[in-house]
Formats: sequence, C-alpha cells, structure tokens
Amino acid sequence: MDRETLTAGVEAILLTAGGPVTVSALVEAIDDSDADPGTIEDVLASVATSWDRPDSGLRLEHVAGGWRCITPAELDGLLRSYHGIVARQRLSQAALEVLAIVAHRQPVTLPEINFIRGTNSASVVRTLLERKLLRLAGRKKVVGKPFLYRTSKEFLVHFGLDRPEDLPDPEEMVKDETSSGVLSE
Amino acid sequence: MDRETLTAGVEAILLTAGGPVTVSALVEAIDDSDADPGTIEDVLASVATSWDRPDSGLRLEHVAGGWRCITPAELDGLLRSYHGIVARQRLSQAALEVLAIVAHRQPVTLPEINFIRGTNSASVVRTLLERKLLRLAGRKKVVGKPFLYRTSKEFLVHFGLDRPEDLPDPEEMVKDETSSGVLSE
Amino acid sequence: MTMLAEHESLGPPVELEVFSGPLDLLLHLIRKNEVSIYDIPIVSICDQYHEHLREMQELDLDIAGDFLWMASWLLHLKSKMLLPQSVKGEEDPREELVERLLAYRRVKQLASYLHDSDIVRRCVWPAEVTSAVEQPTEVELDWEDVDLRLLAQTYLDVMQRFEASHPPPLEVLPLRYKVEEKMKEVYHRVRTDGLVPLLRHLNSRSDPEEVVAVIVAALELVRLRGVFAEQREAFTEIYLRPGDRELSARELLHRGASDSG
Repeated sequence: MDRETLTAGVEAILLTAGGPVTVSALVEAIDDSDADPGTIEDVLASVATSWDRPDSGLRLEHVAGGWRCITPAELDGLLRSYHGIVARQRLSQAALEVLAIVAHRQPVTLPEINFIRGTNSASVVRTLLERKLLRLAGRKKVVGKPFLYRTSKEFLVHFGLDRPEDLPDPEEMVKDETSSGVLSE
Repeated sequence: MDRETLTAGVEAILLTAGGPVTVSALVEAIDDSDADPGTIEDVLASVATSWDRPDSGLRLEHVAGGWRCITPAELDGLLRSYHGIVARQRLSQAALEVLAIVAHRQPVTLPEINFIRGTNSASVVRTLLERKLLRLAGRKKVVGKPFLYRTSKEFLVHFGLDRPEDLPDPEEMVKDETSSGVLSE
Repeated sequence: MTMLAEHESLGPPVELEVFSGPLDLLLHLIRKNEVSIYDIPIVSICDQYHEHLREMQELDLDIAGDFLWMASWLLHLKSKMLLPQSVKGEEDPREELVERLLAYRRVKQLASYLHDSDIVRRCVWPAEVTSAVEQPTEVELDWEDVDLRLLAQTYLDVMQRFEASHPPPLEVLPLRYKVEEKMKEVYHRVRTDGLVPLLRHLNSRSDPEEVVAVIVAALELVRLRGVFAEQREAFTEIYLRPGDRELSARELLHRGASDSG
C-alpha cells in the first residue's frame, strides 16, 4: 500500500471510529506488509500535523486509549451556536410522548397528561405551545378548571391530515404483519 | 471573522453535524457579517477541494439539500476490516421496486403501488417505513382515505441524491434501450 | 414466509428464477421468447405462464393470489385472441396488458438503477467527530422524521408503560350469596341446633363463593358475639355455639349492608 492510501485509510478509520483508535487496531485492520507499527505511528504524526492548521476544524489527540479526532476548543462557541439552531428543529422523546397523548385523547388537561406519563409535563406542554404544535381549547369544568389542550392546525399540516379525526387508530397503524423478506444478504 | 477561522468553523460544524448541513444553517450559526451565503458556498467549495486528495480520508458531498462528510468509497474494504463487517444487507428486488415507484410518483398510496407492481406490497412498504426509507405523508382525499407515502430524507442520503427529482427519468432509460433494439433485463 | 425467503432457505432444488410478481414473470417470458412487448403472442405466452405456475406448485412454493389472477387474465385474453378477427372488434384486447407491462418495466428500470446505487452508496461511510460541546443527554428526533407511524408507536408505548405501572384493580364480581343472608342462616341454625360443625357445613357446599360468604358471615357473628367458635386442636373441626348476645334483626342486616356498599 502506498503512503497516500495509507494516510487516507488511517484518516477514514479515525473519522468513523467514534472513539479512540489504537495503533495495534490500525495495524490489524490495514493488514499490509508496509503497515508496521512504526509506519502507522509515522502516519498518525503526519495526520496530526496536517490537521493542526488555523483553517482546519479537526485535531488529532493522543489519549489513554489511543488516537482520537476532536474539534479545536476555540470553535466550541460556534458549534454550540449551530447545535442550538438544530435543536429548534428537534423534538425530545418527552415532547413526542405529550404530542402523541394529546393527539389521541384530545381534548386533554395537563393533570391528565401528567397522570398518564407519570411525570410533570408542564414545561414540555409549554414548549409545544410555543412551537404551535398544541393549542389551548378552553377549560375543563372540573375542580381547578384546568386548561384543555388540542393539537393545532400546524400539527395536522405536518402529518398531512385534514381533521384530527383522520388520525389513524394506533393499534391498526402499528399492527404487525407477516415478515416481508425485504432484506436479503 | 477571517477566512481561516471561517473555514475551520465550517469544517468543525460539518464534522460534528451527523447529517447534511444546509448553507442557511451555517450562515445562521456563524452569524457574522463576513459570512453571507455566497461566502459560505465559497468556503464549502474550498473545503471540498482541499479534502479531495488521494491522501485524504474525507470527502464532502451534496445530498438532501445539504452538505455531508463521508469517506471515499474506495476505502470501504479497509473500513469494513476495521469495523469487523463481513457481509452486508442489500435491498431486495421488491423493496427496490417499491422505492422506485414512490420516488417517481410521490405522494402515492399502497393501492397505487400494488396496481403498478401487480402484487401486494403491504409488507414491503411496512419494512421500508421501519427502515425510514419511506415516510407517511398523510392520507389521500378519496374513499377510504388511504395513506400517502413519500421517500424520506434518509432515502436521499442513502442514495446520494439532492432531491428525488434527481433520479433518472425511467422514460428516458427505457427509450435508450429500445433504440438499441433489444429488450433488456 | 415469502417466496424469496423460502427459496433461499431451502436452496434452489432446480433452476427456477424468483419473480417479484406476475408482471415480472411475464416480462421474463417475453424476453426469453424474444418477442415484442407491443405484439405479445398471447397463446404461447399464456401456456408458458401456466407451465411456470405448475412448476412452482411442484416445488411447493406458495403461489400468491396475484399470480393466479394474472393466469386467469391471460386465459381470458387467449380466448379472445382465438376468435376470428371480425368478432374481436377494433380494439386490441392486449392493450391494457401492454400498458401495465410498460409501466412496470419502467419501474424495473429505476429499481435496477437504485440497486446499483445501493451497492455503491453502501461503500460510503459517514465521517463524524463527536464534539465535546453537544452531547445530547436524550435522543432527539428530527421533526421532519416524525410521521403518523412514529406518533402511533409512541402513543402505544406510553399507554403500555402506564398500564404496567397501574395494574387494573382486581375485579370484584357481585357475590351470588349475600353475607347478610348467610349470617341469618348460620345464626338461626346455631340458635336452633346449639352446636354447628362449621367445617363440615362448609364441606357440604360445592360453590366456593358460598363457602366464602359463610366464612365471612361466621366471622362477623363471632365479632358481634352472637355466636362463639371453638376449636380443640389445630386442623380439627370448628364448632359454632350460641354466643352471649342476642342479635337484633338490624344487627344481622348491618354487616351485609356495609359489605355490599
């Protein structure tokens, strides 16, 4: 294996490993007469150098378990900003659960949601209201007059439904069918 | 922000994103007067070029409306060796046919898919939904309100497409082969 | 099990291609016979199609209804084609079949493109660096990926979790025997007979519900001191004898009323 391919291979392994990579694991995976531990160490050093530039978003770090890819610490602020933006497009498991409960049992109150989930869902409900996926639908005529919640127009649009009644029966939706054999070796 | 820091920042975001990153998300995250969409596109192009070398294990591709970091295909053998992956699943003929129908005619219902294939595709559709290659996109406004299906973002990423319309037109593909006078496989 | 899976698990005993549907099989026959899709020799193709189904049956392959439906369509076309030209009318009876085959062939074309693409794309790995900044504590979903199916599955999971932590209360069926009746019965019998062997009395009842009612009645009578219970040794007969209080009709009713309430 030529040095260029070796370097590319080491980089690719480091970038798909999801954690520290040892020299011995690299030697074993590459399994080439040109790839002895000394050469691999050499390649790692050159990768580390080539990444260590001001216009690079990658660094190679030597840790207890081996070699690991990281981003330079000075870019943390930027990354935090990006992940914050992405988070707005995301839904937590808790939010999905509340949405599923409201969708299938609407109109429903917060105490009812809390009872079903076994945990306080006030902040989740607030977030879903802010994201306009839930809406207020009056108050329930019981002690304390709690607010009633329903899914919103935006909710229907997202799921391609005309009316809340078009929501399919969950059992039917998930019902298991005979194995399909879609996948083959 | 100077160009070097900008490049490093874009690289770091792309490498930690875990999926395609849009230019608009980059602009919003960097939030800098120097980082207009044009400049970001410029930076992306230069990053793509700088990674596209024989000694690099990184490539930049444009899929599903965004930019995504991948490893070059020719390093697959090495990566499989490192990750210990021997055999690999492939999509069955039935699954590929259903994907082709949905990709080409979306949104489409199960009865429509069944008619075109001449055979029941319910279990295949179900498996493709589970694998997130298809997604439910509401119900059709006809008797029985059948579900509508579309290809997913995952489908675009898996097949390396920017949009579903980027698939070749089957009409053209068939014409090519009839002009050569032979009915093909 | 699908034909595909079955075929694979057994290993093909003879050379028999697996088709993804009747249109697939039909296209195969047209190709094999090197005939034009626009001018299908229906009689011959129909016979070959049926021959193929017969082979599948011999291999005990489960033939889906779709294959049989196509078989009957082909037979229908065959009978039409055998009619003299003048009787057939102007329209070619094969027209609809040709259209279906053309549409399906386009699907196969695109499927074959996707097949190649699938193989190539599986060689591409996502390159990723885990950043120290964003380590989401819980799995978050892309709102774009949330569809009706995921919503339904989530709802079922939540309700299942709820039911597991809130087992339904034991269902108490209304007793067919009223404790108050049994109290009256036992009390009067003890007053009349002076000594009643409780276990023997219970053993003579075949209905467990009645046994329960009698035991509860006896315990209640003992509590009210209307009867006394005696047992000489463990596991021996329990005798009921009159207690030191005479019970009013109201007292005999009281317990039963609160019990059924």
